[in-house]
Amino acid sequence: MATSEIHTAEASRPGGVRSILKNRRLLIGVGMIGSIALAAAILPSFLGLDPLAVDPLNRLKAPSPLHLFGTDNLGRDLAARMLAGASTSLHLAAGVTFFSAAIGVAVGILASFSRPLDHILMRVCDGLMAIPALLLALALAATFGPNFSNLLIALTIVFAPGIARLVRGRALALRSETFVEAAVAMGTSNLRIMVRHIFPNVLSVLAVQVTFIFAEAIVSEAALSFLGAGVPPPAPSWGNILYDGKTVIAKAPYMVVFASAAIVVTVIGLTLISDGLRDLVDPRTRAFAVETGRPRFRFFKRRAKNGEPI
Amino acid sequence: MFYRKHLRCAALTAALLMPLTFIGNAAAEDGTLVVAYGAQPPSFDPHVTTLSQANTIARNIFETLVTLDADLNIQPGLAQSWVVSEDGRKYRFTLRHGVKFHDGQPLTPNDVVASLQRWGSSSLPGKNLFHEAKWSAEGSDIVTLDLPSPRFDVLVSLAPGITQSAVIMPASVIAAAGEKPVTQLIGTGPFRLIDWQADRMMELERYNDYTSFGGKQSGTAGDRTPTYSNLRIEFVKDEATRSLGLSTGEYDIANQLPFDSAAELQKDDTLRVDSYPGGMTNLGFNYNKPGVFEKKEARQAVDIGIERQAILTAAAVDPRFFRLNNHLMMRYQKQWPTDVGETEFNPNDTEAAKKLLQASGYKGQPLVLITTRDYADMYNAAIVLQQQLQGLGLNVKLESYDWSTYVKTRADKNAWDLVVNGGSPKPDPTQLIFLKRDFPGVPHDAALEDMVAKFQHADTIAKALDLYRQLETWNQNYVPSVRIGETDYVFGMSKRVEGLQVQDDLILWTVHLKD
Amino acid sequence: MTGPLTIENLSVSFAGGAIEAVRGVSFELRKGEILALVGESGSGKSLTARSIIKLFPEGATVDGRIVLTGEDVLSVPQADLERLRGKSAAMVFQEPSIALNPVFTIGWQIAEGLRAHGMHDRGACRARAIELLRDVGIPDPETRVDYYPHQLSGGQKQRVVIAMALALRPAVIIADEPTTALDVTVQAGILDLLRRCRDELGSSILIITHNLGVVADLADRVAVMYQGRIVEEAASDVLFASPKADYTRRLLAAVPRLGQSVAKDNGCRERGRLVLEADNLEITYPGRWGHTAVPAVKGVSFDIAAGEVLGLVGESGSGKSTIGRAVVGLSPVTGGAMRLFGEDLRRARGKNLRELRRRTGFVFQDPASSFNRFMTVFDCIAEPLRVHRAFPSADALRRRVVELLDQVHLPREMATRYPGELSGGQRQRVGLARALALNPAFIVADEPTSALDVSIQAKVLEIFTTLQKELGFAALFISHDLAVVEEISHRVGVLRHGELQELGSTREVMTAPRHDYTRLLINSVPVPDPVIQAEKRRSAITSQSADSGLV
Amino acid sequence: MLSYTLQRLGALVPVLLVVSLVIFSLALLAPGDPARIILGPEALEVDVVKLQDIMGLNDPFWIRYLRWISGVVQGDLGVSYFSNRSVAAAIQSHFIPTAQLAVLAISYALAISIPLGTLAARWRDSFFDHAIAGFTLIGLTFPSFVLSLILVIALSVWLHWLPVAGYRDPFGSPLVGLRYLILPTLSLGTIYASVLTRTVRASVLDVLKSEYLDAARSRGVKENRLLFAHALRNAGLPIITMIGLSFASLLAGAVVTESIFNIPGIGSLLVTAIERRDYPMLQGVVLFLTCIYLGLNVIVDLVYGLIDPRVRLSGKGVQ
Repeated sequence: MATSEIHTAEASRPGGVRSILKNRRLLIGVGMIGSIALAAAILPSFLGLDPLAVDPLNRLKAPSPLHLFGTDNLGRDLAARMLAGASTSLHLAAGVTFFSAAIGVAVGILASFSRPLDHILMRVCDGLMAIPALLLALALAATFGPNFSNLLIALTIVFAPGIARLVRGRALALRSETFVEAAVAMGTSNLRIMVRHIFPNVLSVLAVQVTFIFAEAIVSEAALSFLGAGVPPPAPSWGNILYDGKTVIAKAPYMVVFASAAIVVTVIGLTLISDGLRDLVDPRTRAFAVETGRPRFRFFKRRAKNGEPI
Repeated sequence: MFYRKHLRCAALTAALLMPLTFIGNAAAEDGTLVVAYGAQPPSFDPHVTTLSQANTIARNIFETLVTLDADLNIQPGLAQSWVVSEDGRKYRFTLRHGVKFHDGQPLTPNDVVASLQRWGSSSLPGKNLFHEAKWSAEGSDIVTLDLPSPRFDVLVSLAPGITQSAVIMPASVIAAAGEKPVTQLIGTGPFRLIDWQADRMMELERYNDYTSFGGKQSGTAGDRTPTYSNLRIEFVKDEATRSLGLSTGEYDIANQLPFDSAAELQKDDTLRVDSYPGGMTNLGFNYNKPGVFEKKEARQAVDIGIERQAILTAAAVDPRFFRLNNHLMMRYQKQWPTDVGETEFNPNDTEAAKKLLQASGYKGQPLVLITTRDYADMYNAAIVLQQQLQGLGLNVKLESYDWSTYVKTRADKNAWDLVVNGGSPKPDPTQLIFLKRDFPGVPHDAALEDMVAKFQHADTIAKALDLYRQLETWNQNYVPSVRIGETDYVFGMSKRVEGLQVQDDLILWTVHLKD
Repeated sequence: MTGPLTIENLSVSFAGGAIEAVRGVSFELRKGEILALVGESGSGKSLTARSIIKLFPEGATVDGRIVLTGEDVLSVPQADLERLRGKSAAMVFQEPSIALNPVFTIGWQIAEGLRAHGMHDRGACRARAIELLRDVGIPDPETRVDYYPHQLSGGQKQRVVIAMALALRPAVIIADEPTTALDVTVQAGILDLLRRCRDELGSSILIITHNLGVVADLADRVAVMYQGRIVEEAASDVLFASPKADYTRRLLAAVPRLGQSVAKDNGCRERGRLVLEADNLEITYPGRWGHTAVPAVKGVSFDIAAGEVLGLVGESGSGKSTIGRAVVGLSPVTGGAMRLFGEDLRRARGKNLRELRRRTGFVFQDPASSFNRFMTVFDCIAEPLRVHRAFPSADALRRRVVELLDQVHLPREMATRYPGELSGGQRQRVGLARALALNPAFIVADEPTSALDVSIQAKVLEIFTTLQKELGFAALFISHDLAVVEEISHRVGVLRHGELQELGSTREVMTAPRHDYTRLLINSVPVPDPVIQAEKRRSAITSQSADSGLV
Repeated sequence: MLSYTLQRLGALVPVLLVVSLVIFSLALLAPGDPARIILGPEALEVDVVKLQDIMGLNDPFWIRYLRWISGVVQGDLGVSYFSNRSVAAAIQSHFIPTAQLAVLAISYALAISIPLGTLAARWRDSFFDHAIAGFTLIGLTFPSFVLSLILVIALSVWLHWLPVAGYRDPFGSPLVGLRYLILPTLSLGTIYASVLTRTVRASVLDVLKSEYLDAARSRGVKENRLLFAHALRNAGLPIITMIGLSFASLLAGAVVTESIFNIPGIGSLLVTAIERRDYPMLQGVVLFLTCIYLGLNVIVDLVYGLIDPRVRLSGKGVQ
């Protein structure tokens, strides 16, 4: 950046700090996910919880002061497993999201710049998307063997084509936008156009999509666990806690309840983030959202002073 | 108002659908026994597959020359009678008259010869005993067997076992299959297959031309004619669904229920829950891969260091469903003596174990314990074992695979160090899979091979028992694998089901349906 | 007698009163009268018009009284409101392509309004729809009644929208910028149609527009709105002759008037080195997937000398923008030749092309979309300098950007802002600064002022002219507005359907057009003077009524 | 329109080729093989190798691929390694339950989501809207097998209204067949209803901003008619896309649901094929599912044409 004289006020940037702070949903969502992540990072070592320590003679004990969330089918402390599972699931989801976004963006933008390349890449994407996601992940997990990084690779392969298609669509639209034409007209190189003009502008669609993928990755891992191809045990994940809880649902329903609740809360948090991001990047919704503040709670749609739906 | 119309439509549909829910559960059809099993075995050819369930389901369709009664004595089967030569090397079976296969063909000695030759060349027990045997047909109802050397357990081997029974199929079916597994299930048994929807269900019907073995029903012996007309075997992969279906009356019998649901189901007084011996749980070492377990001290350390009760609780939940057993054979196989060493061996001496481990020179090299999630009891045992071994100072990493990958990995010499093996019961100790020289990871010990070779030529039970004692002693000294215990299979049935007997698995033709 | 519509003290505000869009507006529309509500964007004129049938955007708070044929619109119940809409007052929207539902036939949409007011017989509805289409001058209405909106041209769509408004013979027709989205030649027809509505049906018309030419052509009375208030209200001839309010005076002064610009002397000046030569230029867009290729420009020849401004005029689809874009390689040259600084554009590749682009500036039509909204104004202007590594040091770069901001009369603080935070005029000045950053010898300006209000347009044009004189760059100035072109260019080319109709010095073309089409174009532009306009109309009706296709 | 359809279908060929290669390589890379599975847990390595040879599993990759693909081109998908069933026959018999379930689930989902989504859009930010948002969120996030188990325990185990699991052909005995399909329909449909409700709400909201609605309103058209006749049809494109995607994924077999309710559908066929390394079955089913997915895409495009005359009359797809 050029000089300090000119660059002083940064706050009013689109999606700048101030508008983030005004965005309640985004804040609540980030708060929810943040506290789960923080708890997962700090609590186990702080409380000395071991998610792997088995005690089969004390299996399926209901929640008690000793075991806040009870114990699982091998007598492991469920609270410890939930927290460690949070770390696994969030890591996995974050990894999947990051890599599929990175690959998707790279492929999508590249495809928008060359017709032959576009054809090849999009046929591959179509092919990968045509195979049902869960089954593709299952086949990949079976092929590469179920460990964390292979699961990461498998889910990335599942999600990246969707992002690539989305980004390509947006990038193609952007390529005919005036500001990109302006860049072309001033002799900007393709690489610079991709990096400096296209990339920042696809971020807005990407931001919303990645939160979906983050959520989807968590739920997919649970479903894969159900089919025996999730995060390989004994390392805990929310998915395999659910799987273990399924057989003992009558005897120890709390296992399923806690794990489902964790997933639901996380996904709700992510949805809030996603909605918040959408508000943040979509100028149409931004215009009024900031000034009018929070709408009051009404059963039916609020009406204008004179009874007209607004 | 358009949207009100929508709501009205939805309400109407709901109202129309409601009656569907009140029809009542008509699953319990008259004269049909509905049995829920787990996933369908990949093949029902007992000559080929080593899967026990394939064998025990198939015995509703296929029959053997001889049978075992409830006390495990040999009784006639398709062979009405037999004569053994003085030297014990020649057997002469007389086939029962009037027996017909389900396709209407009469049973001939040729069918028996074709079947038993095939069984002798492809199944494990067959190859074990009969690889040099000669089968031949004589006339219309005689089959003879020539053995190179006498054996004490020829007839037991020909009787129904838990795996790879010597079943008789039509020679034509065998010819059609070639060397591949047979896919046409045509036998002489009490039930005839009338509809088979792969991986979903088998509909069997009482075979009307069935020729009874006569005598009182006992074990797999005696009169097997079913009292009910139809048997439907449903393959229900999800174990929770199996137990839920049993409790709602969808199934009359559900086999291999989750251990955890047993207690719950028992509370329901319209149901009965029981179990039968399933298999043994061992911790196997990989002798094909150089490493710390070449040292006997390391193996002994594991043997005395682990706590078996916890492992078995993790595997089978309730003490009713598991037993400690340090012997080679299952506890219910009473013919094999248990007087060598303790049965309930479980010293759990961590200190001694650690010392032994030190003596073995173990320096914390990483070790891999492989398991599969497809067998929950093995898997749970593996998790507890991994923790316990870790506690002894062994750096063990658990790797869990799907079944296909697991068997493939197990066959790979260098991929693992430890494995939790579930061994199925065998008629004699040399057939035990964890002593089989060719099985992945099994030790190649001269003493063992000598004993096995001698066992091959044991012509009397006394000699066999003597060899068994030697084998037990060797086993407890050498610690080729760590014996942990045996677990059961749990099954449940509705009160409608009476008279169900068990031998290796449920004997479904023994059931009387009460209405 | 009171008119069909009276508005008393209307106020509309948003965000709980924080934003006051309309402040205490009162006026009356008399029977059979055409009242024009004039103002620039943001003056609240459209909101006022929409209030009449109670179409508010979300979050509006409304106060005041609107009496429409004797009923207070703001307080009647919903059912009465639905009855009033369409029957008492009907609306003609600005953009006909978005005011028509794309998935229904136009006949269905006309009939929809009839059904809403109790006409349920299908046959009768259809007959009425056909009749209405014929009335508004849609040829072959029996067939077109089953057309979907996208099958009609822009002018026809607006006629359909008017037909819908006429369906129930409303007392009041509200026309919200009815001709803004249309070409001048089409605009004239629509204005005539509106006048006929009043003359033949006796409807009162409230027309909302920013175009003073349209006002002069159509309106009996004019109300001028500024910042939510009516600043002046007068009979049309009075207002144009002697505007009272300051704002009205400024507005009238800013309007470029055809034929009144100072004549340029460059027309016969000695022409220097040629900057751009187009020789029998052809531009054809390749057809996709078996669709036939579309020729956009056919055999056009012209040239531009150093320091000269060539104006290209034409209506939408005439190919004028395509030519401009071809100069920087945004459109492909498929036939003939185009030489920029003597270099053939069909052969220019890589380094050469980059060099040509370095020496050429481009000003785009829509200032809102021609900037990357993630870049500050500083970065936007500095971008060409960075791309061509024109200034090695950050300091020199900064100084150049500041200099450019000064040249386009923008305060230096603007540098830290984002384009989205600037007004349209400011943004277009940033666009000019960006185009000038590398001191180009040639500038292509593609409709640079058509998205701007007149007063802002005047300012931007003034800056452009000044800079052009100062820096002496040659320019290709593309516009649909004859008055603007006349004001700024030395020479003018008239394009129609991709062909160059006429090329000559501005004075020649504007005062003595040789070509019929040029004459039609010049005649169609409504002059912001009611007297001249009335005169023009009289002569036009007598000479052209037969072939105008309106009746 | 016809040439457009043919064009679209022609473009599918390379996609199918990609899929066939991907899935074939995946199948072959996966450790384990059918011979081991057939022989069971206690098989010896010698027997495994023998059976592998007999089954032709030790041939090189390209030979096997060419052998398979040439069969496919001739319309022969091969025979399962585990039963004598031809792959085509297996697909046919397993596809019927899946298709029935898919149709029921999507109908149920549509019956719920269209009115709810539209009304939520209309009463934006009201309590009703928030309640719908909450419902859809739970539907989206709740792991499907948890929902299924809850339904089973509530409706079957406690209330004894419906059978726990299983499948009976509804064409054989409609009432019994439908009874078996109700629970899976409810648990699947609820999840898809959540997705669809959100889509309907979002796209209707988008359309509600359109000027032509104001234009129709200005002609005195009633609000409900605006909502359900004008807005819904214009909101159709994204909704149809989502319905197409949902239906495609339903037809691909809801693996988890099929497994819990023991429905012999295409999903369980495929999972079993993966578990057993039944290559001909696996490849055949994936190829079939790919065709279904791509076919549905084409159908969705054609439906666009029915809804939107711009697509129909210009013969171009809407991106």
